[in-house]
Amino acid sequence: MKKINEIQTEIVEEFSFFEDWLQRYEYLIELGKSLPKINSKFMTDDYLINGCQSQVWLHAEFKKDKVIFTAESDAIISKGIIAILIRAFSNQTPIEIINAKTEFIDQIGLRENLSPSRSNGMFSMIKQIKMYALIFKTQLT
Amino acid sequence: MKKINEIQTEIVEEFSFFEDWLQRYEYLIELGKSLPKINSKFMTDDYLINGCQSQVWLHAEFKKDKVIFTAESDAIISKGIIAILIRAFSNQTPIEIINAKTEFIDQIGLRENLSPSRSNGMFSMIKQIKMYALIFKTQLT
Amino acid sequence: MLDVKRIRKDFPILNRLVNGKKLIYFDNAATSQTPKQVIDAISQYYFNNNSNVHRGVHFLSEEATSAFELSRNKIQEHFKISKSCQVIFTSGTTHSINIVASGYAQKLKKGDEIIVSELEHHSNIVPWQMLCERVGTKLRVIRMNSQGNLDIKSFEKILSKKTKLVFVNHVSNSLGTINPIEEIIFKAHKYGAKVIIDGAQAVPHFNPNLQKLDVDYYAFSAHKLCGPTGVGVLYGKEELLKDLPPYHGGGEMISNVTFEKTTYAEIPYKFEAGTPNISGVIGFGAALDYLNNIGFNNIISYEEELLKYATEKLNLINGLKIFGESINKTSVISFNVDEIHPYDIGLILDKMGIAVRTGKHCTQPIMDFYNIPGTVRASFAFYNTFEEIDKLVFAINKAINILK
Amino acid sequence: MLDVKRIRKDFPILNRLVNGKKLIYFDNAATSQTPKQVIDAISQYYFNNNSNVHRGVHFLSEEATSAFELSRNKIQEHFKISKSCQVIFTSGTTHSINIVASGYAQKLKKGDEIIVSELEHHSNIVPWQMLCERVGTKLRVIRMNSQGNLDIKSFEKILSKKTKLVFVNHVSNSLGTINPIEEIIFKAHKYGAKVIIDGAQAVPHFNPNLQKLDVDYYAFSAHKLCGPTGVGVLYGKEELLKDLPPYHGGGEMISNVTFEKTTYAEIPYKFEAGTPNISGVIGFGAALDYLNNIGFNNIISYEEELLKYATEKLNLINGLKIFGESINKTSVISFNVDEIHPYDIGLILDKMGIAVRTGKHCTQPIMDFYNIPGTVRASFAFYNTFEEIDKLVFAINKAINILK
Ligand SMILES: Cc1ncc(COP(=O)(O)O)c(C=O)c1O
Ligand SMILES: Cc1ncc(COP(=O)(O)O)c(C=O)c1O
Repeated sequence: MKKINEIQTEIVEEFSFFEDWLQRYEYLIELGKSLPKINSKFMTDDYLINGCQSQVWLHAEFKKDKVIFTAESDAIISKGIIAILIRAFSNQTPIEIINAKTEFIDQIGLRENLSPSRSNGMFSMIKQIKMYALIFKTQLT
Repeated sequence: MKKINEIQTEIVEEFSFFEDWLQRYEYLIELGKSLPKINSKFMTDDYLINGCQSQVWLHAEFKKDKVIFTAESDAIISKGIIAILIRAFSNQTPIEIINAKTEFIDQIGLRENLSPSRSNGMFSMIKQIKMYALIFKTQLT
Repeated sequence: MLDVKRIRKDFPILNRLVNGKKLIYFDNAATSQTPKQVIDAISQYYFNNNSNVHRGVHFLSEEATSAFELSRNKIQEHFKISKSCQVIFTSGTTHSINIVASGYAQKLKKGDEIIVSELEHHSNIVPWQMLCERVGTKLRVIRMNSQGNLDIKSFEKILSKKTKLVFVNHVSNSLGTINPIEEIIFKAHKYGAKVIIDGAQAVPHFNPNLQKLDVDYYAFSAHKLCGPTGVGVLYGKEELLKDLPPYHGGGEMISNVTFEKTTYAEIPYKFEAGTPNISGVIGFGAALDYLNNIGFNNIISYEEELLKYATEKLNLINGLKIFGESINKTSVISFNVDEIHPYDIGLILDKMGIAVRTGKHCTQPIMDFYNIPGTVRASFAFYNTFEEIDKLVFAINKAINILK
Repeated sequence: MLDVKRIRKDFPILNRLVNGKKLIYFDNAATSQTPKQVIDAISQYYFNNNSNVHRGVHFLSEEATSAFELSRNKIQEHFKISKSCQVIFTSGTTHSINIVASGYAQKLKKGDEIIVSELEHHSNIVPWQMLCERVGTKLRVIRMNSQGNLDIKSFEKILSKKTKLVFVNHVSNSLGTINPIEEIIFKAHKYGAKVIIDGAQAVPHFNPNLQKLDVDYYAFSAHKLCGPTGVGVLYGKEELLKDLPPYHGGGEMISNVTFEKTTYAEIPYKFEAGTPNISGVIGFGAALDYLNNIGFNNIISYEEELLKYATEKLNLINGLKIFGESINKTSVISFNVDEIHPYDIGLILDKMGIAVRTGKHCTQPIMDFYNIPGTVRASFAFYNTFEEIDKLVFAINKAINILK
């Protein structure tokens, strides 16, 4: 099983092949399309991430010490972003998720999504991912 | 009996003798000292002019078609100012007071007292003088 | 006629590069850009006259007070207001509306009714909801139709002797609809109801004659008409303002204070507690000077042309649907393309240097009406150009290619 | 050590001629002067980044939002606040205090008591009077003594389980007294009362550690510490702010709006309805940078020296009496000379280019205590000099000669 930081490096490398924002966005959209489908019963307000302009539903379950995330979004770029985050954080232990750094976002040229503006989603998505990990960790002890 | 605009010209001429603000203020203070005493029973809140930082009491009575003003103030410069105004406006008919111009203030170098700042009194004093005249005029008809 | 080339020189921000492209600013309904004449007026105030107003007898304070009050007079003149004391400086439209709402919370009682329209900005809904919660009054709604016009019949149906207040915006921020407020005011007055008009989106595009409108209260913000942030105005009829309880308590709004009793100052000061946004108010005056120098007639006809041109061009894009098709509207276009999420389009346009707004635009009820998650909104100002609209069309087509 | 000569270069207004004399600005407690670094920050915002915050996904909006939120972080750091969401931007101290007062109007009931001090500014009296009128709570007063200190015994006497709120300013604006707020907070908390501190006159002179103070709410304005007009802050403990009802209703303070129900956003946004004073907030951040660059320790010791020097020199003037002789005070001197009216002295000083404040300074209860019509107040900032104080003394003597 790869570590979070290894996956992050991988993602950064993939994105570094692209020369301009257009290619990066096209790749992002492609990643979004490959996002495994969330069980539609989780597409309710309870699973909606606050602070996104588009709707992003995130579900987490705890299986054999690992947190498994699934997600969906009504906007295609948000879907790509959550797909990247799920690739980086899903199937890891709570403690690894909680301690994981998030600088890789800066390096893939999507920085605008990490601004403090509340209309923007990535910040809230990461918060929610870490929140889930925290809850599962509390259940462990 | 002199007309209001004649008295105003007179005041402007007197002040034009002085070369600097110091002399003007000294003269103003002197004029204040010569202000005829108000009947002390009028030194109550009812006769206080609103909008002055110092207290200025103004009383008016109507005698043989003319408005007679008396006043007092706890600040010596305000007293000088009200003295000038009384000299210009007292003992005139309501209609003359109402129609009188007030530009002479500008010409005696006391303009700062006519600013829209509410802390300042001269604006309120003139307003009050004209208000009295208006009331007496209404009583006439 | 408008010399846009010359005008654009007054707005240095329009030369900025964004993501390597020259900025195209189509988010004017959120906030307008500020000409350098206004920025200079603010700087000059701090460099030369900065002082607290109304309180001091010293020279700087007199100067600052004069400049401050001169702005009040400029606003009075611009909107044909009879007395300057009817111009109350606030921190913005939102603050202005809250003054009225909180004042009426002390006047209304259970069983009274308040009417708002379905086209309102949240600023114009939430304060009345808060009021209704506090007082037990009932909120009723003027419905809209699919063109984005108010349904005046639905207004007549809910109007009654119970109606105490009617709140409508002059222009809808998300659709651009210019509402028939003369008619609304006339009808409401027949039932003795008072009318508050939210003019935030109207005053950047034309200059209403407030006296003639016979409106009871009117609110707007400086930052939407080339002025600085943090300043707004509440206009009201004199007797109404005198009668309205104050909102903020504080310095300069009272004429006498003891621990037993406080008497309030006259209007406008009763509503202007505390140190006001002095530089902002002065900047607002400079903004009106700037706009009047260009001339509102010129602004109106130029913006009409921009709107017409953009509407035609955008309608040519396959799958694009415009929301808000009133024949009376300001230079705002809200749209969606097929099933593409507005957020996605907004992000791609931004990458190409074009600033538009996406989302619900603080008008959730309108989005609920159309059953959409939001729109892309392009709003044009007199400093925008036809070429910029062409680039918008090009960019939208490109975004569709990427996102489909 | 403070290099006043160099510092004065940052304040071009200090070179102004007033009535033919070089301006001496001793009205700093009313509003401070603004260094060009702050003016530049404001201009640069309008020239480069002007855009509405928090709402857009486009580049300019992100930039403006980042700059806006950076200011929040600067304030958080400067006052040692644990979380940035505890920094609420308002239009000034008056607004900040009104948020708290209006919130508690919905929480308190008849029979509850509120304590204020006799040293308060009107901003800190009127909102509580309005609250008491609305709710039926009782206002009780901490008395002062002739030195200008609070009488803590009188506080202990009125403190009881009925006490729900205590309001005291950190520093008195007319006397300069630094109040023992640690003690007041400690004692009030023993009875479960919440404490609001009006820090408007404290923050220009030192930088309180709000977390360590254990204060419940703390309010201040930017324009008194080298920042722009129209901006202030309300600090509060996190749980208290979460629990406090909102004041303004409007855009950006709600997370969901329908005509049936509205849910409020998180703090600080719950209290920041409407477009904020964006340029003002950014200017405020620049002002803190400027002051921290000079260093508050340097400012404190220099202002102490100014105060000591001025007190000594003024005391030498025949018939001059200083009001406010606490051993803990900021660089403010309120005085009268014999029976001369303060207004007269103020006018003459102004003629000589010296700006002081005269009057009641929005603290009528203090004037009533001393039974005086007002005072002349000279308030010093770190950009003032000893020579300026010498000139003040000379001018007062001259004024006495004229007026006696
Ligand atoms: C002690 C005190 N409190 C409150 C205020 C009011 O501050 P602002 O006018 O900035 O709201 C002032 C300023 O005059 C003050 O000195
Ligand atoms: C129609 C309308 N009303 C009110 C407002 C609120 O104005 P402000 O944010 O300046 O208080 C806006 C601005 O977004 C608006 O468009």
